Amino acid sequence: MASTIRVRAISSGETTEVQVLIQHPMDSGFVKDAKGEIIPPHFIQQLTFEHDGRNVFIADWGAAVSKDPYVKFSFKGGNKGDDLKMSWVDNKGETDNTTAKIQ
Amino acid sequence: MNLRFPIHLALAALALAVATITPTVAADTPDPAADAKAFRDYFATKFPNVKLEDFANGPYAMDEDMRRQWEEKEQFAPYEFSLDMGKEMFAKPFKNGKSYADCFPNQGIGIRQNYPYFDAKEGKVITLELALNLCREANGEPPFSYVGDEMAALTAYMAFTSRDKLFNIEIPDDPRALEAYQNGKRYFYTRRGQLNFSCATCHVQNPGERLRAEILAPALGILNAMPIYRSEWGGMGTISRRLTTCNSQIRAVPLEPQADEYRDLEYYLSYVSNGLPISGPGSRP
Amino acid sequence: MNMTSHVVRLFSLGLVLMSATSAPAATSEADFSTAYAAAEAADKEAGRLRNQWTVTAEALADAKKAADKGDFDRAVASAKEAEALAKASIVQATSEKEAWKNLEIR
Amino acid sequence: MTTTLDGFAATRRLILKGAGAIALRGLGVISVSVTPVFAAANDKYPEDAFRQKGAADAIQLLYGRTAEASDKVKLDAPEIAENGAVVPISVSTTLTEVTSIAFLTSENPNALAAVYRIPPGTMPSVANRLKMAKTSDVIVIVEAGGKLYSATKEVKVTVGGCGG
Repeated sequence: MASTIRVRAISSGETTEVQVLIQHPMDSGFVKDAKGEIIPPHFIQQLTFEHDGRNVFIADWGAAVSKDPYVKFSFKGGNKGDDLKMSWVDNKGETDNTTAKIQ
Repeated sequence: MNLRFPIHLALAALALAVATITPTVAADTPDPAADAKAFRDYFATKFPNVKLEDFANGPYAMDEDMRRQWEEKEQFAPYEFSLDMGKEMFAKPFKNGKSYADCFPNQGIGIRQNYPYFDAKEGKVITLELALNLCREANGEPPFSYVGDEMAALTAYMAFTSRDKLFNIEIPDDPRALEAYQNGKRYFYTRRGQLNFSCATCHVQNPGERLRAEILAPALGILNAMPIYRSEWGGMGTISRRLTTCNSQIRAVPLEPQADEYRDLEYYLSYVSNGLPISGPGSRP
Repeated sequence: MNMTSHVVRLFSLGLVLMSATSAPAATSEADFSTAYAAAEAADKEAGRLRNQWTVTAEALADAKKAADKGDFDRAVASAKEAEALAKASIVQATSEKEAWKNLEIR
Repeated sequence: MTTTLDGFAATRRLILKGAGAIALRGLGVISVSVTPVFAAANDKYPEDAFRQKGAADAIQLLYGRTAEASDKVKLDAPEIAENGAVVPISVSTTLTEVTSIAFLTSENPNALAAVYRIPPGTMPSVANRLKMAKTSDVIVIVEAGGKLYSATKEVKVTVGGCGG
């Protein structure tokens, strides 16, 4: 199956800008379905990014992050061709991870 | 006795609606080229600050605050997953070994701007969505739902490979083609549903205005961005999905997707947007 | 836009008045069947004109639901509402056969 | 423009005065020497903070202190959200030693939306997309040098991101 994670990590030489889009329903637990039943909460809780053996960014998310969540950040360093590892875990314990090459 | 009164009111309302609009006598011989020019001129006059090609970006061309939200979304657009799915589906061969590419000119790449077209053999308008299902059926595959995610993904990919190409809809010298065009135009301007709205009520008379919470898109270039990811849907929608939901919103019972009226409407709307770039897949509120 | 909202308001007003006044005395299943058949026929005609309204279908469904519960007063009232709506949609489709040209950009 | 109401200990409610002046007040008496619960070194998911209804309670649980409004925190959010389901919101700051950035929306069922840990070497700048149930203040908290700084902006929502 295709990864749920899409990454763009671009090095400018001094810094690396990371943009990520994840396919996930991010159900808040406050929305009802067509039958009027509450859709149980199902959302990513933590997303971590690792470069060169250390965490460069950790996102803790609640149910108010949009469906198919997006985040953008930058860190110092990172060269073209370096690996950027990322993984997420949601409130049901489901998880996914990927490794992207910095461009 | 009880019922006569409201019916009369409804009739009166209709009569009033008809009577108060400046009467113009419509010529009975359709002139598509003149229509398209008048259509473009109308929008150019109404929105003098919007560049012609920018009409393909719909409501984002008319509101700065919305445009900024859109530009932010486009940095990593919500239709990205659909686009990837479409690309994968398009490349995957059917059970018989053939693929979508075999059904289309130029292997299906960069051709979105030529749809819909009038098929002389079939004697009817063929939209891209219809062509995709005809391709599937010709290769022994079941057709996709016209309002589902698969059709949205395939058309998203085909639009993407055609970005910035200009709509180039042709009306061949065939009375049936002209009739289809005229039929589409009639559908566009015809009031329907309990709200008594035509397509034009929203998308010609009031684009840029808010209807409840939505900013109405201009009819010029409205199909260039299809298919679209709508935040309101939380997902993708094809042209068929957009047309049928438009009808429901004005309390008209939608026709079946790809009905003659809808295909003809698409033919008309695409023709009058000739010269505007394909911008799909798009994202919309 | 003003024109349109005006029309919408008139339509809705008509409906409000109608539901307020159409509450006849004891009605039977036969009354319902007659009213429902008439409404269905009108809606079918609107369908031939490719111009059904969603609210007609809703009123028809409401009539059926009430009849199933044995509430024939309400069933007949809803069926008559459906018929009125269907007839209005027919009027609309008929007048629009020519009237659409008035909206055309030219 | 900063207003602090340290004597106002009896209430747990978030007090917001206008867009710039902000006073965030937590539970009871707060000792200034409380170590932040939340730091980049600690990667535990702050479940309790996400469960709080109000912004003040969430901030209190997350950081154990209040924030002061700062014009060094630049919050970028639309005036009118095109749809409450997807509201692009970003923040950047000229403050140094930033260790975390939190996003809250005062009128959501749970105020806290997201917290980002900023380890040394990562820029204090984040863009994300949040759901908003209705028109409300968006509050962003920047934790820098062990202190909290905030910026607030009202975002109008005409179609809520929580409904069907």
